[in-house]
Amino acid sequence: MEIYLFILFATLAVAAAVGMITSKDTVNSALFLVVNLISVAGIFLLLRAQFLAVIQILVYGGAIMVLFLFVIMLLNLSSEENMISRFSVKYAIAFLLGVVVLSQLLYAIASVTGTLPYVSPEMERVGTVEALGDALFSTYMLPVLVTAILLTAAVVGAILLAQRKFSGKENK
Amino acid sequence: MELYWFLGLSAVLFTIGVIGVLTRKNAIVIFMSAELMLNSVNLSLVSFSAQLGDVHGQILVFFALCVAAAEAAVGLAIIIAIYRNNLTVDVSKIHLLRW
Amino acid sequence: MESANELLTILPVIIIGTAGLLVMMVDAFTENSRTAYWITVLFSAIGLAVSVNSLFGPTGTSFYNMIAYGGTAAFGAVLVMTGTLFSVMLTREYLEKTGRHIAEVYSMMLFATFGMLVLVQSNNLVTLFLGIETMSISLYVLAGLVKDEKKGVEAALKYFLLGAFSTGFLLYGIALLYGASGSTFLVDIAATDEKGLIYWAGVALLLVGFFFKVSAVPFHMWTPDVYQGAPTTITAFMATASKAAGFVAFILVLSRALPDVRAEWSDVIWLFAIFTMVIGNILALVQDNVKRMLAYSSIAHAGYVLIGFAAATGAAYSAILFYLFAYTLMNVGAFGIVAYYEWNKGLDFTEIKNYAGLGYQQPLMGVLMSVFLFSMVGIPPFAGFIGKYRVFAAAIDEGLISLVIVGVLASAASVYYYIRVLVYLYMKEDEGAQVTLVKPGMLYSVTLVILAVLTLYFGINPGSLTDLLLSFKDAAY
Amino acid sequence: MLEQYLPVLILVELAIILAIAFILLSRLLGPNRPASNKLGAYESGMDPIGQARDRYSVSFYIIAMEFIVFDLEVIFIYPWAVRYQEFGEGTLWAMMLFIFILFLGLIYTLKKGSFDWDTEHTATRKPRL
Repeated sequence: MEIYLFILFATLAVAAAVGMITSKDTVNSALFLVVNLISVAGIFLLLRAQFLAVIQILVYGGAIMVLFLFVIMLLNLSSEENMISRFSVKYAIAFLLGVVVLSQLLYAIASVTGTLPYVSPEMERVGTVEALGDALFSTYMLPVLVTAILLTAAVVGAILLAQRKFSGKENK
Repeated sequence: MELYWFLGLSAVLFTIGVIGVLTRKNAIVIFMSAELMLNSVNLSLVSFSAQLGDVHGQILVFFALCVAAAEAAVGLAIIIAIYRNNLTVDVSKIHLLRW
Repeated sequence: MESANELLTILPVIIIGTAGLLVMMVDAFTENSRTAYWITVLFSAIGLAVSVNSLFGPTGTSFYNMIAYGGTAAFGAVLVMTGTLFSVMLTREYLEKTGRHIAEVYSMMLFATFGMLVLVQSNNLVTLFLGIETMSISLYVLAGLVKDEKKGVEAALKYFLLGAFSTGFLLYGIALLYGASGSTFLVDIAATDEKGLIYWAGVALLLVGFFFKVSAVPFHMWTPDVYQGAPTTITAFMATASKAAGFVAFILVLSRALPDVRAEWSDVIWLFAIFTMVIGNILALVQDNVKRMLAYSSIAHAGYVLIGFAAATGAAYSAILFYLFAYTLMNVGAFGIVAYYEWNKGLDFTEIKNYAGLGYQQPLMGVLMSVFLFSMVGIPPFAGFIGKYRVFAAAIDEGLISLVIVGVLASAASVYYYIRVLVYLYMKEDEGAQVTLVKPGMLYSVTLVILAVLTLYFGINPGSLTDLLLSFKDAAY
Repeated sequence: MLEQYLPVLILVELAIILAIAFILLSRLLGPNRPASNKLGAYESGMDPIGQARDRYSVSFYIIAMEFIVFDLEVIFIYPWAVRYQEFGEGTLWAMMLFIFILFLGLIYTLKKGSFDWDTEHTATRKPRL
């Protein structure tokens, strides 16, 4: 039963990803990315990472993509369709490079012999919030505080760049 | 379920992201492809964590998500600043500092 | 929870973190940036003092061995703090004189330094990843600091897009290494016995991520544009502190996580070292803009450091640390003087022909510039020579003769574009309107003099520092 | 073992089916006689100026960005809240520090005046009365 769900989510994810990079309108790309994120969240559920699946949808799909759509609206971008130039040699090179990278990765991955173990009860616990909480607030306490500084730096930086008034001239 | 199904899917999504970054000209779509690359790596992290049965992989996905969010906030602020200066987000048009 | 002495192990990180938040609040409540400046300088000086004293402290790991302190990590903190302290001291006068003084520059520089200190002291790929990202995000903002200038904002966008792209590769490398070894701790990765293709793919992607951060050649595309677009003293900060942090983290990862595959990655680095040196120098030769020439010269210096990585012995790592110290001193100085010339005439005053005849106007600046440029070429009495000499000696001990030959030829070629600046400063007559240079502020010239004195001091008797560096056992094996 | 996620699946299917059903039914069953005045965009009696997607002011962006940052703070606090009895005293102070740092970020945003709407020159045009 899981195989069918995996195949469903996988095809949805790949189709959405291809749709994202080929669609003309920026808003369509953003919506395709949201579909991709949700299908990847579905695969997280298959891998028993339930807390991550919810976060993926909540934070990635919910907050980050909203910010993307805000900026696309703010900059009134959809009128930039003409940026998709017709087929050019650049596409061919990029596509070739991509295929080369992909084939090496797939070759490396094919050598992975491990199969997903039958979902043992212990495995069931790994994806839950409790397991994440235990590890997060014991071993990974320092990275949590580093993330706090990272987010504050992002806030200060974003405000500095996005604000209209240029404070350089005021305090001479 | 074989592990390499999941890793293969994440490699395919990663490559689509790479191709997206290299071919598209709109700064926002390039940035979205970079987010897609990060997201595909999250997928392989979760599958490794499921196979190894420990939680470290999922913790790294946790932090990778925060990094992606912080990058989104700063990146879109830069794109807004670019829009104010050059009024275009077409990456090939803004090349003041050439070779 | 962490006992008190565990907190002491990351004292520089705590100091810089609180300083960043404090300066942020000062910016928010009072618009006057002078207090923000002095707080930043004070805390950076304290941070430097603490990290110098931690050089002689014990080595070990703390915070559930997420952090490795002492030894190479402590010297990494010293490198980062030196780069930060001196570039912060230069920033205020430069930004004020060019009418672009933005109070947030100090908090962003402190957050970037926070990221570098975490990166330098990391013993786990998760802290390493978070350190690199905190550093990079603050540097993206710093590159586009002056948002009304097309050059700066465009540099920020280019740096951002390529940075996000390289983060994807770096994270994929970390993921594959985690998959192959079962844990993200550097020591456990070293202990993986069966090295399948996944392991090699992970190592390759990790190298790509690092090569991007230290701007080795095929991944250096962003460096010249970002270094030219950013305000000059911020470029000094980026070129020295962030590159030194990247290299120290590279030492930690290579020596702790991948020691037994040394033969493989040292050959790869051997190749990249040649590319970086040759192409970095060739491109620097053809530059007419001094700031862009310095950007390419920093790529060439990354090439010389990569020679040490190709040798990858204990002596080589200590030679790299010394080289990075000398590199930080001379580069902050050189960019500082370019910034000084810049604010006299306006922002596009960095073309080399504008420098004609300026050497005589402000003799101090001319002399200091020659000190830094001679040190970059690697002329004996200066620290640059000792750094290069030790790196080449370490490489020769390992039998990498051809690499050293390329290195020597590249440095010979670099003589041309460094001395060319001095030729314009002193020999060429200024045919344009006579440029009257404004005397730099007291603090500005004192900072540059300190840098020159340190470059000279560590050139003449480097013994004390080199013995200390050789005594680090954690990176060597 | 996937049974526990069955309700989620059913919920999603139901949502999709209902959404499609509403669109299809209204298109098929509703009266459909298009006329010019009915097709124009309705702006309380006035004729619309500019396209629908007009520019918004930057404060929207800053609010959305703050939303992300505090959304991320929630997903850090959530696992902590679930297990804080088992954790010792230390994690309490660490979490307080975490929340305090992000709170400073909020204070910075407020003091930088990115939330006050009136002084900010909003790009949305005011309808000329």
